[in-house]
Amino acid sequence: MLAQLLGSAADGIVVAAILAVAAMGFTLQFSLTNVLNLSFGSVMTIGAFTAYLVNVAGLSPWLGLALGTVAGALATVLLGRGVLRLYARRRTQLFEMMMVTLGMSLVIDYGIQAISQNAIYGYTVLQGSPIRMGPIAVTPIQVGIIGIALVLLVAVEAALHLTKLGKALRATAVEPSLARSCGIKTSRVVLVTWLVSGGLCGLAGVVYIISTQSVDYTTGELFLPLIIAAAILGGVGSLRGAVVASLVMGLVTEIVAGFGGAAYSTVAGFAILVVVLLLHPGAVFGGAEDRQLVL
Amino acid sequence: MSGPMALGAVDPQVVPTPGAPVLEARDVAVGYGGVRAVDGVSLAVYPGEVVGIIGPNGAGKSSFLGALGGQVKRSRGHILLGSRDISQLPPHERARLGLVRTFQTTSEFARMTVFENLVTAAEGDSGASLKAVILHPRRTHLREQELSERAFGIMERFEMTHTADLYGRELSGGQRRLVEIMRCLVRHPQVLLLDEPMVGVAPHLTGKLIDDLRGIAADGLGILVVEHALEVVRRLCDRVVVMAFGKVIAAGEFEEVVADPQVQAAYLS
Amino acid sequence: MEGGSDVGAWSFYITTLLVYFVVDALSAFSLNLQFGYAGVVNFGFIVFQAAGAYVAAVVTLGPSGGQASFQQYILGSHLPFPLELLAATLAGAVLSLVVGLFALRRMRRDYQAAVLLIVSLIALQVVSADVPLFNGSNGLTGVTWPFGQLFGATATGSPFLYLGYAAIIGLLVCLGVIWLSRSPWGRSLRAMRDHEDAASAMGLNITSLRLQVFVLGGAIAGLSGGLLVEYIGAWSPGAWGYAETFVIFTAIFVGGVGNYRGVLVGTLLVPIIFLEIPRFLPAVGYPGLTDSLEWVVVGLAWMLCLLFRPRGIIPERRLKASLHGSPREPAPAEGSA
Amino acid sequence: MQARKLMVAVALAALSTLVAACGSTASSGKKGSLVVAGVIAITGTSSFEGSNQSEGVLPALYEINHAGGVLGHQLVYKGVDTRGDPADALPAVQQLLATTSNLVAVAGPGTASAPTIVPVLNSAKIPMTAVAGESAYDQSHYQYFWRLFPPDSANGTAMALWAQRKHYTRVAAVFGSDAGSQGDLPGVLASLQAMHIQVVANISLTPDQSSYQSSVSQLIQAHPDVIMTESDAGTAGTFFGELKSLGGLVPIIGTEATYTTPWLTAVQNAIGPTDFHQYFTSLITAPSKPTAAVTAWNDAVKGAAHQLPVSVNSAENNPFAITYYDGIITLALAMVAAKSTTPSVYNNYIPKVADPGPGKTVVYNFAQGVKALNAGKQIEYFGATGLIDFNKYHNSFGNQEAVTLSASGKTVSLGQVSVAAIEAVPVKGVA
Repeated sequence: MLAQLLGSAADGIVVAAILAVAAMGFTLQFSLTNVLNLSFGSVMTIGAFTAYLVNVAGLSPWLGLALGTVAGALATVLLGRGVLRLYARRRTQLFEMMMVTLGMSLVIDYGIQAISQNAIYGYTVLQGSPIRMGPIAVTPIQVGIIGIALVLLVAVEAALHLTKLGKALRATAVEPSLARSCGIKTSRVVLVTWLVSGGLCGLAGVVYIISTQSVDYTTGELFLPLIIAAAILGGVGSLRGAVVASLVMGLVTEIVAGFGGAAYSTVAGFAILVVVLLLHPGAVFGGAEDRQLVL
Repeated sequence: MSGPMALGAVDPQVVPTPGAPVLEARDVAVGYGGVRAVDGVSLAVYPGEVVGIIGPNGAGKSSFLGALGGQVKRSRGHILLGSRDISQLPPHERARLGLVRTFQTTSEFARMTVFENLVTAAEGDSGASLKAVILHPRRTHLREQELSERAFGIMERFEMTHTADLYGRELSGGQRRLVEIMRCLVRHPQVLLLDEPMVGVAPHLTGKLIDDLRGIAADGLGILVVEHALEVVRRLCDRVVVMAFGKVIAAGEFEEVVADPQVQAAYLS
Repeated sequence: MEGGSDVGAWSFYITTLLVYFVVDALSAFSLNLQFGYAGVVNFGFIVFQAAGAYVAAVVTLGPSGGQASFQQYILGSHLPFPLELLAATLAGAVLSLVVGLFALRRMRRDYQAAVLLIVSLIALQVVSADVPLFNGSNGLTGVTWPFGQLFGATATGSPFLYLGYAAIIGLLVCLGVIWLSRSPWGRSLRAMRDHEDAASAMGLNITSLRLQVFVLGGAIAGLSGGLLVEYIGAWSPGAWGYAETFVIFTAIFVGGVGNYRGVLVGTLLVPIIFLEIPRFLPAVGYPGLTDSLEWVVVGLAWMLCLLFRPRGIIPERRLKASLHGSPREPAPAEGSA
Repeated sequence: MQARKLMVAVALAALSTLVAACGSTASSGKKGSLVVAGVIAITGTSSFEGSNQSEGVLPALYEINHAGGVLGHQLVYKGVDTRGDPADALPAVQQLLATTSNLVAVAGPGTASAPTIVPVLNSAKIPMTAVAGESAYDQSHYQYFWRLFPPDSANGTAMALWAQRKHYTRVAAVFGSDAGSQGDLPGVLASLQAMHIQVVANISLTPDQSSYQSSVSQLIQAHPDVIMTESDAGTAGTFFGELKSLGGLVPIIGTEATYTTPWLTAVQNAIGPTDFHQYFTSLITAPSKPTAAVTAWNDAVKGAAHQLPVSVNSAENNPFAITYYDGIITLALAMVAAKSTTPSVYNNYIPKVADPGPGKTVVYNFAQGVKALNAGKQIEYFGATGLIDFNKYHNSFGNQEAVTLSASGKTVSLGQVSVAAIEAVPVKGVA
């Protein structure tokens, strides 16, 4: 019983690490732009397929990790600058913006489906033999993933609080018009946010398929609800919140799965969000309607 | 409020006793996560009276108005409409009892015509009820006609009849303010809370709006108005309350209040 | 089961599309009431249709044979017409009440949409995984039309009759929705959609209104599910993926948000004509390429609509004051007391 | 008013598109060619069904057309996508029936859409060779329904018999929670129960999870000595990969559905070819021995290679493909025997060209069959899947064979489970 619990908890931390990378990216761009970006999962898929192609080309999987990150960043900038701005110019409202991102995700996902011939591709790189500690067994790459998540958290937090750009970003997220009048170039801040969050998103895609060992056009789309749930749960805009929420979600899903309810594991993760909503609507309530679009 | 047009029963407790205030705030406080936006404000508004709230930015005026209307959660104090304590009631119930308000940013229903804006407000207990609409179509129809007449009556009074079929979003800023005020009047309010009603109103129309509001008050309403333009406040209000840092720092007639050195200090800081 | 369908293949096909049109129109009307009028973004819409379909199926399939039989389910019984449709309607309503009580709490609209989308995913996973509930991912089969015995055929065995039956129910409900939308209640919904705070400051009970429209829409969704399942005879998680909700949303966007005529046009264009045309196109590339591209086009259409015609082909109609039978002659100016 | 005009215009435009489109479809294809439609999930979560089908039907059509076609007509394949959902399948099939006057046979429908589609095709009098394992069709009364495919329970019983032969006593059932996989689970469980073999773990895998580590550790702690399994390829890859990396690999017996390229590739990639060869067995419908029919099948696959979605090798070893192939060859021979391509006429000849009987000439491919029929003989088509013998419910299923994949990707036979042995197991609970 305890062994099972410990084993599941270890798995949960691994899942949490993947979730955390994605949730950090999501919350970063969401807190700044206020667009609930439903194409985030599709960009994850782009990152994942990039890593897969690198692998097929026979290059180092670490290069795949790097190029997946770059692909995610570029795709996000392209979508943010190329597409979303078009709508922003036509004064599309926040909510309609979310609808636009949904349309984008349909186009990207099914575009990838068309190109990938709707097939599932195996991605079995970087697997190693497990390290055992009693009931806990983790592979080196899983330890690596946890490490990557922690390093990213520290790095992004530090950048937000220590660099000038990071401070500008936080200021813009809180009060865009005020930031603008203080001489902050919001457009540059937004660009950087697209780059960083897109990079995190692409990286999350690669890390995700390293763990699942396969990639297809639904890869990101299936993971997205968990990301959104973690971001909302963590209190939008807070990186640490996103990480803690990811940890909670990861532990709960894996422990539920470990105790026989594999089918209910994701449901349990969402159930947490629902409970939080019921008990503490304030957690997701902040700012209500008067947020503005920043692009 | 027992005219032929009155819709819905008025709570007898809400009808003010002669000489008593129609709206009273006792020690109302509002806190946002540690910050006290409103810190123990008490005031009273009497029927037929226009009370102005002035004060520098961030004084807590809008938060106070929100607490009165129920949009903002109050952390302390009581709010009385007539002799009834409405502190615990949600906004729509306060409105049904006769406390209505406008908002700092105009809040017209943008994709509804001016006429619809007006009649919607008056619904309260009839149109908002699915049951009444389904089970009593005849009664609903008659009520609709009453409302329609009433809405046109009010539009006449404000010379807005020509805009009846325009969408809220098609109006000018000043017209939007008027729609908000007209919409409030359709409800037969006891108290009208106005949050910066002159913003966006063309200068040559402010005079007329002031006269209109004074006329409304003369009908027996209490009006509480938050306003920045001191000239407007001077012409519109019977009494003025000055707020700064969430507290009332002065109250009285306009001229004596603006002369108060404490008030001048607050404005200058 | 053997229905001797004598109707020509073409009319059979068109009839099926028309039955689907009725079901889609019901869905679109219900969603338009929620979204176009009340501003509630129900991204979990398809769940309520599914609930109706499942309930209509199990209350007509008879008691379940349990684990030993090839399908197992709860609530098995033999309800006669029209109780099975009522049960479906009720199922949609009750489920939306339960979901509405937490999902409709006051929050940002995009959060709300996300939460409802998540509800949709949860429901799909629970039903797929929990076999004793509605036979898991295999779904239920063998559902018949209540008048099947009477006409000696299944719904697909006498498609014209079924179309007539569905069309009458659909027409009545759609007219009802239109009537409600134009009533003072519908006006209150629009006020809530346009400015929630102002609507409540004018005395509208937002919480209650939102729940009302959610439950009413859920009931109609349940009914549409019941009508659909009695026609196709089977229902499984494959039929109610969350993407189905977006097809209906696209129909509303394309046709015209808040305008029922537009919604009808959209329903004809998107889920019917647009999704059927690819069947007539010669196959290109590998099998399935056309299908992928079809969804790419749905996405593009969705985005282009939002860019160029955010209010749809036929935008919401302006309700002139004269429509309310109001007096245009100057009425005596009336004070506030 | 404008709205109404617009609506009319839209409706007219739509109608004209429809008419134009169906006009073009009707005239497509060569003159005199006949259509064999594949009613199957081509997209969606069950899209592998579509691949399985075209891998079998296309070689069959290649063989038939190269032997001169059916009574001078060439056969063409037309895929009809059901998306694995009855609601999508219904209009798709009706559109097919409405626009395809030269439709002679249907391959399919698959499991998910069969309950809705079988009655429709039956009313339209189109013979179908269904690959739907549902036990509901074990006693089918549909006149145009033909199944050369074992019911799900038969495959499960064969797996249990194989486990018994290998002296496995502790079985772990690991099945995906998707429709296809769950369909096969009851047959496996009921057969194990009937043979008193202990099930130490029954694990359900929800497809597309990021990790199955918890399920893996659950499995390892149950200490099974064999795993019986079916799931989609991606899920299996993840699961068995994690099982191996946590050191829990034990022998695996897969259902027939696991013996398809995507699944085999995914799991082989995940655990490596050596381990795969050592641990994996699948029970598939199989010929009793390599026959001329198998040679014909292999030739047909090679001939149709450029049209196939997968490599020749994986198509050759795909049991579903072989089943489809046999079904189409049988139907085509029935047309020749009936001297008619009219579905309602040749339907009655289907058992006549397949079932064994005294004095019948055994044929192993289409050309042989045509030759024998033209010579006035009665024939028995012995298929690539072995003996075809339809019972009164239009069901035919043969022996099951235990196979594995060699490291070089060739099918290696490990032994046989006979129909007689399968039928001797008193499986209860699966109707």
